[in-house]
Amino acid sequence: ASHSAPVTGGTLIWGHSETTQNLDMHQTGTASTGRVLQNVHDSIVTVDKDLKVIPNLAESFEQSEDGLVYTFKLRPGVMFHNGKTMTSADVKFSFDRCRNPDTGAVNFEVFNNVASIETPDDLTVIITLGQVNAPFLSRLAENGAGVIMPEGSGEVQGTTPIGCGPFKFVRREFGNEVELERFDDYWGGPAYLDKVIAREITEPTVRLTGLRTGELHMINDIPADRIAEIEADPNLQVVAWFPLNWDFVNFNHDYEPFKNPKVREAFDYMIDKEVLLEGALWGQGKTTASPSYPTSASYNAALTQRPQDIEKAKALLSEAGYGPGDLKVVFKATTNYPYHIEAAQIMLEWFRMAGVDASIEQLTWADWLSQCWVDKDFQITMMNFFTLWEPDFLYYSLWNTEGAFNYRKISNPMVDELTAKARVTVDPAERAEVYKQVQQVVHDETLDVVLWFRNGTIGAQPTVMGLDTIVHPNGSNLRFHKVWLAA
Amino acid sequence: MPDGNTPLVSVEGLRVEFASDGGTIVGVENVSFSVAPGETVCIVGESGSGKSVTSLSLMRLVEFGGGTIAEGRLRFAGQGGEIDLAQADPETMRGIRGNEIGMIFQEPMTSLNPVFTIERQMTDGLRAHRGLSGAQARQRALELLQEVRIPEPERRLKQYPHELSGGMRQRVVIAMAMACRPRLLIADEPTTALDVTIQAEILALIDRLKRENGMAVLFITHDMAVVAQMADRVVVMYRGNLVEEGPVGRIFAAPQEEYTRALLAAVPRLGDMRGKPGPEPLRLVGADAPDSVQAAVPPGDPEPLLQVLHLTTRYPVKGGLFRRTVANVHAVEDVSFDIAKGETLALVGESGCGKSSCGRSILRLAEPTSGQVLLDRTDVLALNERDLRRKVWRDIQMVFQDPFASLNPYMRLAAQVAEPLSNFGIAKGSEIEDRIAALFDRVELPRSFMRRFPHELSGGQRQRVAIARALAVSPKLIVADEAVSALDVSVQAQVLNLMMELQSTLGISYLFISHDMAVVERVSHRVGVMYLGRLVEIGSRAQIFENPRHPYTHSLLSAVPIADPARRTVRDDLKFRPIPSPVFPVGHEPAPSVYDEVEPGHLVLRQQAS
Amino acid sequence: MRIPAAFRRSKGLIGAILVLSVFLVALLAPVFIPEDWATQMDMRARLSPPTWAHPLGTDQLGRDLMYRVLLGAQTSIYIASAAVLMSIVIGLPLGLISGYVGRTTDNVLMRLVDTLLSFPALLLALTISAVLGPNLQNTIIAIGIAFTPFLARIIRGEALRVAQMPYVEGARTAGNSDFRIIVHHILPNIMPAVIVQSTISLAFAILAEAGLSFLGLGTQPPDASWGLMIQASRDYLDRAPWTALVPGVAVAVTVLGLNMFGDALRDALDPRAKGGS
Amino acid sequence: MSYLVNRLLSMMLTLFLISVITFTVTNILPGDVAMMIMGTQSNPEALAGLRQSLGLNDPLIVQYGRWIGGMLTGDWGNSLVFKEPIAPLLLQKMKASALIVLFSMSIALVCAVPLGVWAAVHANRWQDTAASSASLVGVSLPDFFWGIMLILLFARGLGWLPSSGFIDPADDIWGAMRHALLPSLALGLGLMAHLTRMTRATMTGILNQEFIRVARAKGLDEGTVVWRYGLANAVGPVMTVAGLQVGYLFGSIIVIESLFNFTGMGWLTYQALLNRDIPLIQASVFVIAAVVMLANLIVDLLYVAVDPRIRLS
Ligand SMILES: Nc1ncnc2c1ncn2[C@@H]1O[C@H](COP(=O)(O)OP(=O)(O)OP(=O)(O)O)[C@@H](O)[C@H]1O
Ligand SMILES: Nc1ncnc2c1ncn2[C@@H]1O[C@H](COP(=O)(O)OP(=O)(O)OP(=O)(O)O)[C@@H](O)[C@H]1O
Ligand SMILES: [Mg+2]
Ligand SMILES: [Mg+2]
Repeated sequence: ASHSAPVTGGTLIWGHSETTQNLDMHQTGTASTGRVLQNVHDSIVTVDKDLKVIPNLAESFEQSEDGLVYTFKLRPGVMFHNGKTMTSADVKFSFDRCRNPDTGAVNFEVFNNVASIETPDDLTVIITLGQVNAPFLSRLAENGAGVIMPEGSGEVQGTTPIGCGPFKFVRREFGNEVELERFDDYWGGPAYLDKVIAREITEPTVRLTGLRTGELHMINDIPADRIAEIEADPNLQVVAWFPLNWDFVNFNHDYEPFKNPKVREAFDYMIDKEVLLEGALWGQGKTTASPSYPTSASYNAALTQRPQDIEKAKALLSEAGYGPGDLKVVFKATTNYPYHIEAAQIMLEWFRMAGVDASIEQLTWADWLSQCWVDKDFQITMMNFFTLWEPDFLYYSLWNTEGAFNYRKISNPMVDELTAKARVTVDPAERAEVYKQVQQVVHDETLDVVLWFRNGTIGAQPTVMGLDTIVHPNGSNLRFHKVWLAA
Repeated sequence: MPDGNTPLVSVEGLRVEFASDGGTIVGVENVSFSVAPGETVCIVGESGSGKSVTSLSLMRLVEFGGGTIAEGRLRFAGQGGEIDLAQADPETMRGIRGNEIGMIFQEPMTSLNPVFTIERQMTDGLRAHRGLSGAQARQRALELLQEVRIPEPERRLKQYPHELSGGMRQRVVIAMAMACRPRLLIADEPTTALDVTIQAEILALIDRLKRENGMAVLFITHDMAVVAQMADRVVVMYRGNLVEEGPVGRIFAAPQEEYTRALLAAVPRLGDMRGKPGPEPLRLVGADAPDSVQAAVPPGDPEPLLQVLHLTTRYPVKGGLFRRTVANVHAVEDVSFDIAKGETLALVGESGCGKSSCGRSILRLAEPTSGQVLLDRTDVLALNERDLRRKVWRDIQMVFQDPFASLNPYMRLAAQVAEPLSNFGIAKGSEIEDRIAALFDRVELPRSFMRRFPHELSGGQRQRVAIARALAVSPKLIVADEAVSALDVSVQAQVLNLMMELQSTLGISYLFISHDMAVVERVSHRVGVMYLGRLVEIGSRAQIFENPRHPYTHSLLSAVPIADPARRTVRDDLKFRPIPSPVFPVGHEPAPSVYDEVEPGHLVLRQQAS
Repeated sequence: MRIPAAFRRSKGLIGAILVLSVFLVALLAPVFIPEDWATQMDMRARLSPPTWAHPLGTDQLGRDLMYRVLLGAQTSIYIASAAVLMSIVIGLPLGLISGYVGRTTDNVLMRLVDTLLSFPALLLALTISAVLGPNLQNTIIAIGIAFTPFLARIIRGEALRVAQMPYVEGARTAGNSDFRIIVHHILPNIMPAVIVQSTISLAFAILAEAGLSFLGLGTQPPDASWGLMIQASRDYLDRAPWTALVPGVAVAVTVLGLNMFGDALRDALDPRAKGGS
Repeated sequence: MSYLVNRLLSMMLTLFLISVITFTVTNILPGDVAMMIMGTQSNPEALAGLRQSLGLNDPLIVQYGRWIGGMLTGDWGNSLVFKEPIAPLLLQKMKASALIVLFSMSIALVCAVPLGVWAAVHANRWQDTAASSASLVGVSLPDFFWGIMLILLFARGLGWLPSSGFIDPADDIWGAMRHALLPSLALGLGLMAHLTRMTRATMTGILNQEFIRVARAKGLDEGTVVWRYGLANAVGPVMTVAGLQVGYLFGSIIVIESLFNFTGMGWLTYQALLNRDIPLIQASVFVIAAVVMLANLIVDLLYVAVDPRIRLS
């Protein structure tokens, strides 16, 4: 029935897989919160299917030759939920808010190089950088930094967010549900749904039961082992996309055995990536040696993963001076991602086959963050990252010695040099080449073992229409603007 | 109405069985007797002889305890003609229970439902059987309470059981049983748990009600003295069987059966010791030569073994958040006495008067508040824990009332008797074994018992072990706190004889604590009477029993039932007199005890003005 | 040796047999079954229903549930026993001293115990487990500490009761030191209560371990423990109910056995029950 | 009256101890609140600044003083992760939990007491064995197991009841009941099993007492004897056990609420623990302990009301 004309009205009940946290889009870092709030907010720019930065709240934008000055022409007549019309003052307010360390904005460093923000008229914003920062514009298309809030609304954003998105925030019952209501004055035309209620149901079985019993119109994140079953169910529809996120296995480069590249390589040889994907995610994904967004220019398609070869792994280990049973490692995996636990268990078997005495420690998300991320106290772990489709964000933060996400204590001079170089390389094609080289180094030195891209899934009642528009090109956000319910 | 000659109830060939894991247990077997209208029949016998089972069978209440009436007929001449209670259906039985047959039980403390008011408990039977309205039932309940002479009956109706004393509760229970004017009243040990004075009141009450209402009474007891006071006819039971039946006069004067004779012989009778110089063992049927046991050496040593001077013991009553003392129980108040070597001093008095506290204070198991205890001139109260153990507990030992609780159930008997031997360094190694064997011989227990655990012994045997343990340290004084109260009369007699024999051979002194005047008369040289923590009178046995001076001693003695049907003392309407509370506020200092010496060695507390 | 009457009755007997067999399995399974049989995976036979190859079926990673449940017995029983043992080791002296010494010591200790009792046991275990980190040893400590106040309370009550028995006074006058009295006279007499309470605690500890595992704080995978198996099964319950039923039945059988055994033990150890009915 | 005052005073003391224990334990929890707030996308300077502003660098005793002072003056602070004032948050969640706690307790009492009495009346016969066995099976499986089974049966299989979520009774009482029923049943099953056993044990003891025999000897019918005379005495002990179970319940709701996405105290506490939301952990653990204690106080007071023996002493 997807060819019939959209109908206005109805309340869509969405079984959301995670709990929303701080509702201030500048402050919150979690993809789960963004997934809901991106319906309330809009960014100054966004990306299209090919991850090209395109206009959004800014009708157009320009970049000076030297890459230091950015000029945004704002879309006229954009209304905020509080009834005010968006002007350049709101944009300046939003950007200044992010820049201010007191705000605690997660994308604070996007504005590191910003020297000034000027508003010559109501619809023009000029940002001048102190030094070249090639990824600046695309970073504004990220979930947090580019969000424009009405001037002076900083105080209330955490509890009652106000934006200019297609839906107004009505209320949140903490941990239970978030209610959104159509904003009739949306600049892109009003949405179809009267309301969206996001019920936060973290237990997969319960979420699925809710969908089956009709309590929920749709759910995101169908348990991987059920996708085939739901797809076969004529009473339900499935939307799957690729990728939702990517996963990799991490070594602590400060842990004596892992200082030796041979040992890291040996561990890579122990892992059969295909079997692991099948085992942990029931095949819902695709193995990859490169973490770059698969459709992006910087994706290094020439890289191939090492095949499983236990004998070779043993040989490498003994070359490094570790006979069978000599090496003892603890694998810290977080229960926040149950499939990490499954993956760890499978890998553990292979590690043991290769003569490594391995064990698992399950950590809650908080513990994982504090032990692995902050204290860097681990030997092996595993993590996934969501929408790091912007290569600077991805490679500099993760693999540069100074990178904000370098929790593995990696310090590779080649990577450092390449990632620094990419920042000041303005030509996109040239930049992409540099990042491909970074991937090569990461692979050759086995700095980490990149595993796969994981699929995103939505399951829905047949009455939910317009699902082809629901997934944002960034792979993480869900947009309800064009979604409607058949009577 | 049946005439006087047809029995009201006749039990014919009753046999009751209990199903258990180990097979069928026979509660009673082949029991036959009858009760005529207006007659009191006493069933007497030792513990476990089947008295309760017989009475419960008549009410068909054995079934609720897992028993079944296997054989026999229970013919009851009810209002609707004669029926066999053994065959009656539950509906009929419900109509008879509480209506035509009333029943009183042993424990006044647990016979009443603690969470219901007296009124509710008294009226529900009336409403069930007589269909009375609430107000009518209440009126009747009030009459009944007046009939059993409870003071302030209106107030009682509103009260809860725990607000009444034991005696009052038992009166309520009787009033309840009498509610529908039953033709048969079954009383199963109605006074066993009560003090003698209260017992006398209750017995008098039952007797009066019986006479006034022309009711038949089936009275169950193990106390021969009570039987002598109450019975028209007596049924003697032994191990589930009926041994003998007959009019009370004949049973006491000329018992036919060996068992009845033994039972009677074992019962100390108040007044038997009149004119005798010292304690004398009981003559047990079958036991040889009781006379060979010499009467104990009369006290001759001028220096007393134990001197107690102005002993006062108070227990704090704690309350409040910080558990401060809010009041004191004056358990022992300015008590002085002494005990000579080889002498038995008995302490008598009613429950709660401070007998045990006195005994325990002497051993410092309870810490005295003030006073002096001199043991061979050593000041016991000044000793520290170590010396206490070395000096006092070597010389004074204690034997407790409850034979089930006075031995550690998880320790072999030999080990328990051995403890003092090794602790006090009296014997070592193999010597201990020999000493224990000798002690077991001494208390006439087979040596094979040494390896046993307490639960494998009977109550009397356990008490012997407790005595053996006390004897192990060769003490000079044994404090026997109700040491024989829990035992059956025949066993009691054996243990008493043993104690007296040990005294005569070893020269041990006893502080003999008891509430049983007949036993006290039998065993003691001197007697102290306690009331409300004070010693109200002390003197030689003859002085106290033959010439009591204190009013309390008088009433105590007159309340004691005498095991002689020829001397019935049950009197109508004894005065109800509750014992005042020994709890006083902090800081209350009672006046010191002042005594008048009415004859040499006979001291009587001077009555205080209040 | 005579079998106490309580165990001749069917319930006690069944309980004893159940408990015995579970402990035997816990003890012997690791001897006869290689440990890695419980972690061996078969990606082609995931969530397989019972078959000849896997008599009790497999879990989501194709591991044989029979081996997992048999080898898991060891972990579950070990955690539960060690935790209960720990609570006894702490709670027993605490309760004994509190009950026997009384006065201020008692007051202070019991206030503390009362306070600990106000925290729901699972919450306490959860918090402790979160503080110490999730591993076998810490799980034991967490459950052990959570159970201690209960035990201390019960032991204190018993000690208080026993300390007032005449035989304890008899033991004092027989010249025993306080220590000897506690060890030889009070302890044996409160042991029945302790043992009975322990069997019940054991049952609760098994359930507590399952509860902690449910929240990711108990046993660590890939080790098998019943609680962990139940927790792992929660996502597959509707399509593969055997993944929950197998460990569920194991827990139920054990807890059932322990409870029945405990009841029978109570009867068997009660001195009053000796002899008569 | 002074009894009540005493109980309240000693409750204050215990509450103080609880606060100290809660505070100490939560402060040795590993994990960094600031880290939790910022998530993965954080930088060290911002973290340090946040720590400073949260007062996490002050000495413990100062932090405790600040905390307890705030608790006493009604300022319970803000949840670090949820960015909401704690007091209203807790109040709201406590209401949700109260619903299932009361509901499950009622279900348990209504089923367990008659069953237990019935078993006691038929002690050692098949009825007793049946009731005891059934209740044993109830306690033999963890409550989340029952929870999942109930979801599968009533939500998935029969479709009678919703599988998850919480609805405020103030908004929709019928919906609230429907949503609370399954979690309450899951909680109630374990409780029920326990209460049945307790009731049976207490009643067996009572039915063997003399006053029961006296009641029978009065000719009262068996129903009155058991259900009036007997049960009136069992009310106190059974209530005490039910009171103690409130503590147990507040442990269980952590698991059950998480399972049913029933967002009450248990769920909140678990979230707080997972997220190292220290102020929230402190407040919720403290509140739970206080509620458990209060529940027991109420039970004690009710006991006083039903048992005249205590009423007057
Ligand atoms: N419910 C029961 N189950 C099994 N055996 C019982 C039961 N009640 C009584 N008996 C047995 O029946 C016998 C007679 O008991 P009964 O209670 O009649 O004795 P009694 O003469 O009243 O003793 P006491 O003076 O101690 O009250 C005893 O051997 C006892 O063990
Ligand atoms: N440990 C104690 N704490 C507080 N009060 C006590 C204690 N022991 C006894 N009492 C009280 O002291 C008083 C005297 O008690 P005691 O046991 O000495 O009396 P008794 O004459 O031995 O009575 P019975 O014949 O009942 O054994 C009673 O009122 C009793 O309640
Ligand atoms: Mg009897
Ligand atoms: Mg006494």
